[in-house]
Amino acid sequence: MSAEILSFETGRPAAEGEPALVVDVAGYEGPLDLLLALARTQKVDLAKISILALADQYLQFIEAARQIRLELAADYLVMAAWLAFLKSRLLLPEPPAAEGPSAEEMATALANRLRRLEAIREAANRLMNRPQFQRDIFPRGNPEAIAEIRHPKYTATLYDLLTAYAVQRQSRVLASVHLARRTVWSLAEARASLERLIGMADTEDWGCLDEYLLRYVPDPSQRATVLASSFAAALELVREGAMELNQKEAFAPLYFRKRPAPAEGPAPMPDL
Amino acid sequence: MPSLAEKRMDDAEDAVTGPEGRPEELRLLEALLFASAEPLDTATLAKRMPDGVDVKAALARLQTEYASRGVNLVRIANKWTFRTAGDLAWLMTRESTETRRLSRAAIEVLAIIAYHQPVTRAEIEEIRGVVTSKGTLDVLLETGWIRPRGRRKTPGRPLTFGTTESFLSQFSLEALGDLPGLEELKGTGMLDTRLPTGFTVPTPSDDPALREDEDPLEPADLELTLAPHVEPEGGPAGGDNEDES
Amino acid sequence: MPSLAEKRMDDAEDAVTGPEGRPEELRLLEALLFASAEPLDTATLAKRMPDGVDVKAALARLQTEYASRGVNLVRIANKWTFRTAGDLAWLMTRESTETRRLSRAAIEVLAIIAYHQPVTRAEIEEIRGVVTSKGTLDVLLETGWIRPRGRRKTPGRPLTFGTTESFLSQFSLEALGDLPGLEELKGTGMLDTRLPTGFTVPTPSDDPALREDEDPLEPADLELTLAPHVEPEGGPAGGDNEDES
Repeated sequence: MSAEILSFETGRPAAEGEPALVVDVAGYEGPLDLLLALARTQKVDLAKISILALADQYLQFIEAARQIRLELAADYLVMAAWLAFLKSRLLLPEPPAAEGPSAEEMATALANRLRRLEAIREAANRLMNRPQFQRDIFPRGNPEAIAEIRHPKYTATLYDLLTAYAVQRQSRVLASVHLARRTVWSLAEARASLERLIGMADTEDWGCLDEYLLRYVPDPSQRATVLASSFAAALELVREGAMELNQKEAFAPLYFRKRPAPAEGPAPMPDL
Repeated sequence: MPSLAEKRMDDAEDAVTGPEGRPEELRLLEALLFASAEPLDTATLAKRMPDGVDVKAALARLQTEYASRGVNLVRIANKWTFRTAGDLAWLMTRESTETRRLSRAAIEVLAIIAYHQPVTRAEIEEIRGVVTSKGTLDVLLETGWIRPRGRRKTPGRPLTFGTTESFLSQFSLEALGDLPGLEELKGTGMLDTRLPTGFTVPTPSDDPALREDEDPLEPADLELTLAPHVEPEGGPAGGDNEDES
Repeated sequence: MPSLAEKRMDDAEDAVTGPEGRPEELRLLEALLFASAEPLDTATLAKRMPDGVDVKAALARLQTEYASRGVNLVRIANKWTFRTAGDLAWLMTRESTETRRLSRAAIEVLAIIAYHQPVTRAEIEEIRGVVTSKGTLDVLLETGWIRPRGRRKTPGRPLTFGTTESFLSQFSLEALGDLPGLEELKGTGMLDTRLPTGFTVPTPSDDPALREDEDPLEPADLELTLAPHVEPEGGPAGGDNEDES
């Protein structure tokens, strides 16, 4: 036992007693890494390594760490427990027809895991030693821009086209209708004019509505609105009994007069 | 693994050094000039070279070596850099198509041309109530959907415009007569049903035969359809007051 | 004005064409590859070449021509690019920008992913005998050298990792088969995760096609490649006990 400890601690002054350097666990990337580091001290091919010796070294390392109350990650303790189990299996005679892998197989599996980790580390090393892009080898420092010649391809849908056409055409037409509306004769205006007309006509003679109205319509385009409003106002005045309207036939000129007193008979129509 | 050509070159050249029969400084210069983001002057290059290298002579040789290649070593303002050979500039372009939507003004002018063809620019403006910008007609000519088709027999002999076959295919129309008329436009709600009775929509026709009031185009006019940037016709008013901002 | 050496080379080579005794397509390829900031694949190059040019043969010849120069033509993941020669790293130190220094753990994980891909986090941990910290995978994802490529069809459906094209580019590997020591590792059975009883010797592959035991990534997984900070998979033990201090 003590001989093994000494061989494990080679290079360190044995007089110190405290295996401080050995338990520098922070430098290891987990229990496998620690095992690999310990195995290297055996200076033999991993295939020929003594797993029993390795297990002993590991357990001593853990024990030393515990003596100086170093907190160890659970991984390390799990590995220690497993190695202690493996060690006891390796030392005891193999029970006949045991279930599961034999102790030898378990030892080989561990050796293989160590070999595999060592192999991938070696590969990682070689990978990182390859000439690396932008560190060792470089691309063109001043690449030349490839000029782009753009060919526009225009899109438009039939809907866009038709909407554009319709909107343009009717916006102008509807806009002019809107302008005319501003000069429209309101019903109130028409009624006021008609009442004045009736008041002015002190006789009960028939007058031609169209002729009178023309005086109020300086712009021929307003004729329709004046006529329509006046007609509506006239109908209202007839209903109220203020005036009478007469028309020979459809679209013929309209005649009006102040409604005579009820005693008198209807005046004769003017001869047309 | 040098090529056969290089091997023969090696045999022919006895004076050169280096494993491949080429002075090592040429490799160094190649690498430095290639990787540098900027042209390098002789002094800067010399500082990076091993002692005793005649940098100027090496650069001259490198320039000669690359003279016939697709990439040349050129000196610009006393600095050296690799550049694509001048005669290969065409190779450095990439053609791409990009889809663009027509502007509203262009669509509007196109619609007027489609329905009212043959139509002059002045007539388009009369219908739209706005001056048509030169750019709008340019874009439409570029689309290939309109073409100048003749000249109106009126003072100034303005160009008349009409639509093309590619206009039909763009809008999936079998014939121009398939464009909806007044009643159909009203039916789809695009036209207001309260429009005054005098309102008409023409029956469009793209018959290539010239109308009675049209003269054929002159030889110079035909170039318009090839050259997209064109002043098709002097507008009735100055072109300053345009319909696009 | 070709150099003496080139003139002699011209004389020696009778079969070649072009004014300088060198096929024109070599000039075109040179120009394109020198100018491009990114490696170009054969199809892209072929599109820019005149019809009837054997692009592959021309590239092979160009590669040979440049093999001994300070700038080499290299193929990475089937794309071609010019790069400075690897042996001139000493000369180029000044161009070198800040290089990423990976931790020992990250280098180890990267190597395991490269040689064992597609590989899950649990399998990486099985090989290393230690829990992989989230930070380690984050750093590697951030380099863009690894990517989650699918999900293993096992309980928990863990993510599988593989390397990317930029991994190949970083380490100047034409393909994954050029990984250093790959043949030895395969020969000794070191790439078999089911040691020691397995008989098959797997070959790492970055073929984006999923293996039989891989499922495609889900939409949410794809964000991983954009967002480097990721928890790819719950480790077999609690993730608190990490391998980096």
